[in-house]
Amino acid sequence: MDKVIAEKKKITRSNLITFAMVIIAYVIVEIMINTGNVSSLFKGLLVPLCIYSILAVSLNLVVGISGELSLGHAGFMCIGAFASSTWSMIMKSTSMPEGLRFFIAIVIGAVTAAFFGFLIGIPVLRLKGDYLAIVTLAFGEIIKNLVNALYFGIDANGLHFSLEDSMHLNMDGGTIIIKGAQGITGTPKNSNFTIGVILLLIVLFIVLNLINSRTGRAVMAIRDNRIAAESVGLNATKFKLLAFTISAAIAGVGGVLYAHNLSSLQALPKNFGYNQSIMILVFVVMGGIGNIRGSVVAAVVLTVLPELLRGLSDYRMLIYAVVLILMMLCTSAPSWIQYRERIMMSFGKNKKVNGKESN
Amino acid sequence: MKKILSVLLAGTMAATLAACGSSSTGSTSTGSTSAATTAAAGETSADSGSASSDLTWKIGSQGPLTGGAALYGEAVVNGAKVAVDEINEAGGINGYKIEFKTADDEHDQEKAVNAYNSLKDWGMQVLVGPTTSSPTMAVASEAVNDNMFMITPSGSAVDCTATANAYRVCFSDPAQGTKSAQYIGQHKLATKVAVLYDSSDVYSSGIYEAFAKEAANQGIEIVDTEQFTADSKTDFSTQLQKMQAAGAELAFLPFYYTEAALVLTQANTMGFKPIFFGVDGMDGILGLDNFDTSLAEGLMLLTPFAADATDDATVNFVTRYKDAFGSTPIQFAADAYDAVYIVKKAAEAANLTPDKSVDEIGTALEEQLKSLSYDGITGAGMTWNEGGDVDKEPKAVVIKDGAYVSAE
Amino acid sequence: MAAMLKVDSLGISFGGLKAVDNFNVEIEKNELYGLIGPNGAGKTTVFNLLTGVYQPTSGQIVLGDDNITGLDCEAISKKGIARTFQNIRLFSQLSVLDNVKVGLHNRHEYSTLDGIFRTPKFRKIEREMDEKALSLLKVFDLDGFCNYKASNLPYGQQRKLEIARALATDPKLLLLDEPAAGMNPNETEELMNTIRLVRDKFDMTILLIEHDMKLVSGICDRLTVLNFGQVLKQGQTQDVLHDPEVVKAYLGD
Amino acid sequence: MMSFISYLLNGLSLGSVYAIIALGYTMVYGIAKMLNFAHGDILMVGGYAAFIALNSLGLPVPVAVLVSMVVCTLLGISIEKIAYKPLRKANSLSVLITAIGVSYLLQNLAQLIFTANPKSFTSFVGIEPIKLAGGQLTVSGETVVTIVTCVIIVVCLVTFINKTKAGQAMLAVSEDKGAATLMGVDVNGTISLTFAIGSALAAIGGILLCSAYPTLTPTTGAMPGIKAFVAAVLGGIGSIPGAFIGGIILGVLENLAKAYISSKLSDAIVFSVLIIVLLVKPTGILGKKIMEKV
Repeated sequence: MDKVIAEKKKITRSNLITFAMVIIAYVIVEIMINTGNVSSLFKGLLVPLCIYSILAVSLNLVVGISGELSLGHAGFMCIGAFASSTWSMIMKSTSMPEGLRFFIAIVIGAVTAAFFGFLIGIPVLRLKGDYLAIVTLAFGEIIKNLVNALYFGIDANGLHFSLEDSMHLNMDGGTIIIKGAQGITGTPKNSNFTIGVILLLIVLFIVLNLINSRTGRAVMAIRDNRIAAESVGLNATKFKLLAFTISAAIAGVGGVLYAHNLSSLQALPKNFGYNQSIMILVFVVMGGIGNIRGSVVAAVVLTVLPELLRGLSDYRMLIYAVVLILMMLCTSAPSWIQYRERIMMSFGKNKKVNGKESN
Repeated sequence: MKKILSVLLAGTMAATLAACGSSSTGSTSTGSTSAATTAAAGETSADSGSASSDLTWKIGSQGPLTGGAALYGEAVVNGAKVAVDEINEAGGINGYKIEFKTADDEHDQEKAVNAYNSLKDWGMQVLVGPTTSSPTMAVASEAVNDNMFMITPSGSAVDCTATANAYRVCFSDPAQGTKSAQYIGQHKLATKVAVLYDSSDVYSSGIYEAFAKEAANQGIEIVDTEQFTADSKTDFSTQLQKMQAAGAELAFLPFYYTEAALVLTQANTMGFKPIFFGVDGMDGILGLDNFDTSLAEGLMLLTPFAADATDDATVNFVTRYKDAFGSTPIQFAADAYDAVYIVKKAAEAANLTPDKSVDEIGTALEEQLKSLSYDGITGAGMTWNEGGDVDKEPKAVVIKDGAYVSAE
Repeated sequence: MAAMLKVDSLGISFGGLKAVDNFNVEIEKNELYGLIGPNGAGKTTVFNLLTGVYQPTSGQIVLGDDNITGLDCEAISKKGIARTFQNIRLFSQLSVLDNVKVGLHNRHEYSTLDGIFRTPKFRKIEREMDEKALSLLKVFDLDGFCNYKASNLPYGQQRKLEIARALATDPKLLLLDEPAAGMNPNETEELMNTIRLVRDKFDMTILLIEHDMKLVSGICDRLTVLNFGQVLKQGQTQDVLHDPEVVKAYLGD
Repeated sequence: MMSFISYLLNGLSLGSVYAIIALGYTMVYGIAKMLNFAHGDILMVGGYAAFIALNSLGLPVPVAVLVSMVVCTLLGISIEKIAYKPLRKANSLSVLITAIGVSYLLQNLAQLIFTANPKSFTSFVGIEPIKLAGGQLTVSGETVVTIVTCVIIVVCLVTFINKTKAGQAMLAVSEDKGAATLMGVDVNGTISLTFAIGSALAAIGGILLCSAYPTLTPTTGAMPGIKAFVAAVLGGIGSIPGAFIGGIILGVLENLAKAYISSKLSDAIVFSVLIIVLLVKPTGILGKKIMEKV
């Protein structure tokens, strides 16, 4: 029992380090802001850093914990963004307090994304490996395509939808909220760094506790060996679906932050297309699959990196691509790892060489 | 393995944080942020005065410089560069030279705000940009907090100029759509019109909507409406066939010339030969590297700019642009060129100097724009209304023998 | 004594091929029953039918008083059949302790929300699970390895862990698929003792597939021999093993 | 009816371009078990190489095709050697991310070298459009050449794999690398060969794509690359006839969706069909069903 308790303490400590890392980073940044030591660029990056950290944690729940490759996570972000933004636009003119309105927006974003995650998960999770990946990619693209075609307005007669154009809404005055490709403009700017960090902490709390609970164990057991998991009475579909839905909800929250950070919201290939999904996957892989803290760190580093490279102007994205490849080789290629270890050894820093290190 | 990686990443993060911190201390030269503006302004002028003896204007420009839309961003920053160099050669604005810096926004709202902030950190006083509509909207709502004067060469969506600090050189999308419908109606070009537009693009769908609304008033019957999206813009044959089958006498193509080149090629192959009618995004099609201009024969477009116009201003601009960048400027570049000159004219009218704060410059330029009239290469007698929209007349041109000819 | 498991004319065919046909068996409570036969005789298929991995095309399975024919894996596990696998299937990335705790999943419940919010219920039940899992591991001398990653255990101990995990589901009937595969004689000897211990300590009914005749003759009360998907012989261990037909099936013509 | 046939022909033309690109995808996947996301960008490089060879250097068409193929082959082999080979034993996601890095690299390199300004590609096909049914139907030369080339390539590839020693080695490597090594197959050489063939196909795909849809930019390969990937999965990834069928179906579907349902929602429709197909046949149309043995 002592060993078990010791192990539990180790996990708790590791989790606390993750929380502490976020909180300390927050405090340092706040101090820097208050002493006027922060560039506008960095200040502008703070909310996106929270958004991408949240998304990376969300995707890691699917890729690392549940063991499925999803390439459509930006789709859930898109749903969360548009659902919450629509709500905020409708309520903007009412007397509802801003805080409450944003709180409900977050809930709406999470619930809508979770609903779609659930709906999509039912068929998708029957597939395996790369086939599952391509189907999630397809769903992400479908969502983007539909959102780009969606017109939505509200007037005295109620709600109007159309997939054609704004003329087909047959509006009687009122306001058009979603204008197809032109999206939503004028979303209130409710996101800020503090809210972002709080949401990130909540997400970390939920995900880390989930992993270290009965449900999380079941999800990981199914990841490791589905047949054995079923033989001890676990419903594989149920737990995969659960993890997928929670992950979608979290991605939706990221979308809410995104929508309320910029005043205008359009579903472009860059922000809600498969490119974005892949970018989030890069965070997850770079941070270590299944390593939640790593996801946060990688999301921060890889979001800041291209901004730091701005000085290189034309060569910026080129260097970024090279760095990406080198980082991947450095951390994953067996020959590179060996080479690295040999260098470390020659510096006498590596005390013991683990012959069989498992990833 | 994980440990090493996390240490590595954490180290990089610490380094990036440090770098951000240090870069900030070096670059908060002009008009930091909101806070106490007057105090800050006083401080800044003293600060920059001591730092560099020769005071300069700091003008920034941004647009997608990488990725699929890089073409437009490059045109804008290049066009602006030509104007800046020209002005500097001639002695600058009110005797002060211009420093010019560009930033990549990847045609993404969030990156656009980052790009704007990085320019602000550099000390930007006026923004000539962004290039595309979605980033412009995102940046405008940030920039209004600083009262940074911004004039977008080509951000054409209505809401691009929704804030008080934002102006534009190009037409707004609805204005183009409406004017196109009016032109077709008044000149009785056709009664049966088919439209093809990019339904995933703000610019294209914005023009289409206005066009469709106005078409009814002009007695134009829209016989077919076809769309394409950013994800499938290589093959237009099916859409073109449907337009042909619907008996369209005129095909309205409110999108950019990159796709239009494909549309014209495919229409030619299948023998669909209506009047093709484009908007300002069509400009550039003749300059397309290796393009068979005979395909564009008879193409009409409403554009404020024609690269082969023979007036001195245009010839001068086009020559300089070609010398510097080796290609024919498109309308985006011309808009950006004009934008810089508009800033110059307004700043001269207000007798501004670069030691003023961003906020002061913003207020002064906004005041000037209300009454300013400017003759540029993208229109004569440009004036601006309260909403920041430009009032200028588009010229209808038709392509004959590989060159623009006035359609009047 | 009432039969713990009663299988009646069970059969399955894959695309016309009858993998198992007219399989009958009755296993008494607390019995150690062996299922033997040459390779490809359909032994593992019988296990897969009993645990719901495959649905039988004919026949019925009764466990205690429950007819469990046609139920899926999850339901059958809840009814009380647990198994191990021929090729070890552990949750390789989880710790040894967690492997057993996954086995306890359906016997010790709290909701996902309890888990996320770390409610008193969560703490209480997690503690119970830890204690239960440790006591199970102790039976197999694995408690010292509780924090090891399952995939880092030596082979023999992985086999034991699989049995411990199966027992964690609190089954009425335990199916062991070639538990001694890949073991040396000493390890097999040790395993025999463990299996006997499991039967006695947990009052367990056990059905096992095995090729190692020493193990079979050493611990099985009764045997069924399967050949080409059909029952060749059934009866007391020693009788069956000396049956000429069985010998012939094993040695070939 | 005429219009239907004509939509179908449009689909076939687009579909066979997808198919050629998908062939490269599927071969590399079959042997290296990796999704080579940079495949679309190799195609773009092939397009530029052909463009320069034909327009700047003034080489004749067959030579230009050859130049483009050689450039792509060398590029494909070097990418494999530098970026993918060290990761062969690593997690499959690591290779995926590296491939994405390579894709960014190629796009940005191309932009630096050729600028973002599009190039209008001169068609490599000198055949005039064919008029059928009294001029009611027009079939472009590019369509004919693309479809014919595609069929020839599929036949050649299938023959190559089934009849030659190198082809058999490929099959062996795709089944089991370890066993293949033991049987004396040069695994590294076989994988390089696969990349070489895949990249050469990408060059042909690039030339045909740009001939039929003549605009060339640094991002030209990105979207067709993704579509071809979808086609390869639809047909059953790893299967050569599957890639062909998948490509054709995708192209036809896209055009019929545009014609009869909505040109705006054609992407959504195509992707929905993909999902439905995969739900019915979880490993694609011609994919092998993999049953896990319990």
